[in-house]
Amino acid sequence: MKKKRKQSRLYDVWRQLKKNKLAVVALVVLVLLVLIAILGPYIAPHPYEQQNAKQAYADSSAEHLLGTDKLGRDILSRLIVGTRQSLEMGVIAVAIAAVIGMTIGAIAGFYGKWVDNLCMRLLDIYQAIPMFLLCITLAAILGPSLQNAIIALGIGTVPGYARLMRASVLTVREKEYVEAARAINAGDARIILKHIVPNAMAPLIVEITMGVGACILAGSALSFIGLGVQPPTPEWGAMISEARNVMREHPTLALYPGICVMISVLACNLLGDGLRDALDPRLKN
Amino acid sequence: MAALLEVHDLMKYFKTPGGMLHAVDGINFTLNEGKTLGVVGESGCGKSTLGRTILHLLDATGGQVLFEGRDITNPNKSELHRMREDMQIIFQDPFSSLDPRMSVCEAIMEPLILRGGMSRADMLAETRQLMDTVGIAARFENSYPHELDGGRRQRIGIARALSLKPKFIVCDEPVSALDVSIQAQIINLMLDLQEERGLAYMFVTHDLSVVKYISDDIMVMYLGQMVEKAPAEELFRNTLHPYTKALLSAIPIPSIHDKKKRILLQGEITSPINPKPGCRFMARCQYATGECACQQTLVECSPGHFVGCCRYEAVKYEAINNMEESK
Amino acid sequence: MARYIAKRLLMLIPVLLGISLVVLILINITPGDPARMMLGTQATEEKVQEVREELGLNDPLPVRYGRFIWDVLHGDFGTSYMTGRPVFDEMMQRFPYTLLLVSISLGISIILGIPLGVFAATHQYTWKDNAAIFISLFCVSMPSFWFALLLIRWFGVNLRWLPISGIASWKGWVLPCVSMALGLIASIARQTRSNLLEVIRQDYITTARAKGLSEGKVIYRHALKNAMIPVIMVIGGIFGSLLGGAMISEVIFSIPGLGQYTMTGLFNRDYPVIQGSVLILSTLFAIVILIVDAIFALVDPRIRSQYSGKGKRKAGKRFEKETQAVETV
Amino acid sequence: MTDNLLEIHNLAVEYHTDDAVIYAVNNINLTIKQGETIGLVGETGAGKTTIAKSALRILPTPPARLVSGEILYKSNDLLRLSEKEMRKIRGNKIAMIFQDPMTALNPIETVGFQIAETIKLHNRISRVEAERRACDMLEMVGIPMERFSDFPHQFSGGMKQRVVIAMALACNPELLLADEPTTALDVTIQAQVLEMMQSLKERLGTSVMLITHDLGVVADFCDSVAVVYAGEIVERGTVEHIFDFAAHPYTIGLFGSLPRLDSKSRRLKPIKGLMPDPTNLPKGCRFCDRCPEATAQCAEAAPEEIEIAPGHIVKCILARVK
Repeated sequence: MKKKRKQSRLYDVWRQLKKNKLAVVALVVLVLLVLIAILGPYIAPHPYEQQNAKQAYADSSAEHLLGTDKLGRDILSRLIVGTRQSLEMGVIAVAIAAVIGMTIGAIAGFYGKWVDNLCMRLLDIYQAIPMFLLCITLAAILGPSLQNAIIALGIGTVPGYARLMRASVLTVREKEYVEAARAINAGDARIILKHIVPNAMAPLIVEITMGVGACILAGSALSFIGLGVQPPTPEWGAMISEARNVMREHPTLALYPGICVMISVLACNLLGDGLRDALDPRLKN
Repeated sequence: MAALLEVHDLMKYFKTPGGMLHAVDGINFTLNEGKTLGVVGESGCGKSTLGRTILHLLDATGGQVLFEGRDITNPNKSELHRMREDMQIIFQDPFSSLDPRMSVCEAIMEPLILRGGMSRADMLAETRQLMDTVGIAARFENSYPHELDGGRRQRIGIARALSLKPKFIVCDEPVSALDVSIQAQIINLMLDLQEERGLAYMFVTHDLSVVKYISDDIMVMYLGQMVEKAPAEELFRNTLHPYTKALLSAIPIPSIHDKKKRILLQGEITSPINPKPGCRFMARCQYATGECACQQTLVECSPGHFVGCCRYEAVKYEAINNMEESK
Repeated sequence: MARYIAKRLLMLIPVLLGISLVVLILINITPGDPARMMLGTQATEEKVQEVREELGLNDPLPVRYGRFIWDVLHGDFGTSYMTGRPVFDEMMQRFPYTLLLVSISLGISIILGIPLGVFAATHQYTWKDNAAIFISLFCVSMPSFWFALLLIRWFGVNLRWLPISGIASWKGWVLPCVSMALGLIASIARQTRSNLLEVIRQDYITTARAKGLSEGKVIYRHALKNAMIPVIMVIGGIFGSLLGGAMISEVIFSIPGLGQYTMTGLFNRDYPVIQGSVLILSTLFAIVILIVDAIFALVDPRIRSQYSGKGKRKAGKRFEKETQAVETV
Repeated sequence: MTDNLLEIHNLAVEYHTDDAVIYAVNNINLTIKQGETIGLVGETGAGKTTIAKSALRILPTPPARLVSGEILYKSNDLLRLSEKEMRKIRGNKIAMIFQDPMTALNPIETVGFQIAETIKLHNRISRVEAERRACDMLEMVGIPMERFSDFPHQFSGGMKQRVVIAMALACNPELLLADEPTTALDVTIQAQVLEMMQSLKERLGTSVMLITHDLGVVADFCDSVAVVYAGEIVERGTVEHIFDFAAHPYTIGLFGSLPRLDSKSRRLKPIKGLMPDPTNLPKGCRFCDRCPEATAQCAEAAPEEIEIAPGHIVKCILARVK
């Protein structure tokens, strides 16, 4: 018998995940992105707001690797600094949505009956408005800013997590080990927190990983239409928006931030896919 | 000797869109310390619901459960806690009755933690002791359920049930999911434990040969009702209810010598939703007559042998006649 | 079936009432005075108050809500603060464009997405499957507005094949539809693939093989139909995300549809426009979901018998359809 | 020409997963005579289903891999047939019934269609004719033909298994592979289904390979028995050989483990230990760790097959020719 690890399941998931090369690459990319987001201002070659009228729309050079924009600001620096805004939108919005959604879903799923009915009818109303329309409407009504965009995205995506959590809890709730816990006098709180939630988490983890990507994507769209991050703060979506008017002359200006969005979203999706396979109990045997 | 457990007219109904589902409908029995009651029936007859209702994992719709003379039908929280220490359950499916995220040690220790009042070291010692009792080697202490086979998982389930030192255990098909050779190991373990600790079992199963093996009394259920109850030997020797007869004859015997004639039942089990008064087996019974449509009462035809058939005497003769005719 | 649809339509009423209440409350709690916005910063306070009174903005919330509902029931969604035109007329005029844009995009996504998914699933364990998965992930991860800009630059500016905006001819529809469909093709393909792989593992597929059916028949006759059931459910959600996507697409490509109208309303805080369009887009969404559910019931006999009331329902086993989240914008 | 319908020689099947190789079936030999019913008995994971699925060539590859062996159906090696030729055998000459009737039927097609599909596939007849014959099949398994257009979810478990049987027998196959056909059913329903299979078998003259773990079913239903343990057939012979003169310690242990209605003792005699890990089988006899009579010799080399009586073959060095 091998030496036992305490976190055997976590290790199992990691072992499964390691087999998926793409997922590992995605994980590395995401870690790098987080590092860039944290260290952004320190590693950017130029201050992101430094203007230089003489060098507007400069081509790439040793000094400005990716060129400059209409105010002569260094594109690479703005991309690096902008990483934080984009990731914040993804991560914080999903955190808000997941916490609210999972709480609602867990309560609805566990208690059932009228609690469940009430939650589900409210979610029906919630979901009757197409998600992105809801996000845009919220962002527009709250007023354009990074913070409001995050709130709008967070609130707009709650129902998905709530429903998934509820479905997952409903499945787990029927398992005999929950009844077994009740038979040894475990209280509701213990059953939910110790037995149901951890076992219901697998699909949620996948959903959250992919949700971060989806929120980065939606966040960049909000910024693109002017409802997210406001100038002069750099953000990928906003940079595409700025570059839109000069697409004809300087297409690369729009190209780079778009690629950044794509890479981060792709990394989230790849990792999500990898996790789905790694967490799938059917592949266990 | 005072009865350990008395169940009077216990009922459990479920509301369904189609009407009331009578899962358990007026069950009576008593069980003494150290004895085993086997509960047999086909899927959907309410045998699992019965066990869960007695343990108050489900709220009873009606009736009364007495444990050591105390009424525990509708316990308050502290009564419930005390009662669960005396009454435990072993589940059918060792694959789903253990939390996949708990190691063997954690799973067995959980009841002790919940009861409280023990130091961690004591609990650990107790857990190891239990593992030894049920025959799980100490090296599996930190294994997770998915790393173990069905037999070992069921041993963990037994250890969990034993940890609070109960007097009565509901065994809900504990060996149905296991292979024959493992099944025999678990049955022997359970018999050993019963002898050592004076446990009373309610052994729920669909397998009549297992139940004969382990039980003192056997109760046969059909659509939520008890159709026959007798001491194990008596039930097999002097089978009275037509359903029990059919059930017994349907079991394939692993022997090529005593080939018996099967009683083939017509049709399939009907739905226990809004049942009509009268015998619920009537539709499939070859002996049914008009009087079967009336409410059936249990008759004690010999000491300890109850049968829920108004025509059991007549059936006895008809069966003998049939046999002679076929000869 | 008809009873089921009627019931669903009835259930729509509280949902739409809820939506309009939510929108009204949202508008109410946000800062900014529409009267002030209409009149500009130079207007006097009296003038603003006068307009507020005229618009009924000073009434308490329940009164305004009641009035709004009453008016809507009479086909009156109010008049735009900005243009002074009735919102309902304007919306009806713009509605066909949005419907067309969204339907064509949805059509393209389904027609290309499903075969792509089948292709990937039937070539599991080969490079073809891996390539198909990777490309579709790539497409799902692409911001569609950005892709639209790239399309404009390439086909509109460089090659001059297609117009960069407007819908003067059919050519004008190509770029908006393609840009909106790309991510969804990928999304549908992924969904199809994973469902098909799931179904292929089922026992009844082994049964079909054991009958002697050819692999093609097994896949197309038995597996695909079953695999499509969850995909149909997703299509409702995809329609919703297309409605959201249309808002941006219509702005980029200057299509005079509902999305563009909504966006203008949002930026100008033109409350009747916002209320009207959110309500009408949600209604459209709800109707599509209803149609999808009806198709779902038609395809799956298990659901059908549940609705027709003949089938017995088992206790404790509830059928729960979960609208799945779709990861696109 | 022999009267052997199916002969399996030295069949070995492995499953290759990312982590390990599972040795599911290891060099088994088996013969099924015309009209015979053979029971394949063994515990979960012993490789019974794999044997049946190899004969139909419907194992999922990958992960399964046919390593060696031949499966002769009327002297033709099925493993060498082209996929197209094989398709003519499946469902037509050799049919299979699966364990779980709940999942073995396509949930969105009518049962009638599913039966008629097989008939249409293997016979050059019109759709109407195929449907008529499907109706006959339904009646034959005791389901009124009015239920032709019903969907699987409208049937109970026992009825579904009847439908599955009707589907398998639709083309009057010569060999029926029945994989635990009654395990998922209640005893009284099991009795009905077994009785029906028995009479159909006699009427149609079909040979049957019945996979089961229930020795009671075998005693009722089979002419001969093969006991499977850890991917090997450890003992085979007629039911009399196996039930009255069991020679392999595993077979003997299996009988000792059974709770019997006719026994008086208060304790069962289980086999100690567990089945060996199929990724890591012992070098010698597969059963030697659990065998009460194992000797040092058993652990060293795998035992050969010994014919201790005509047709009674045991894979154990302790077995003596009688």
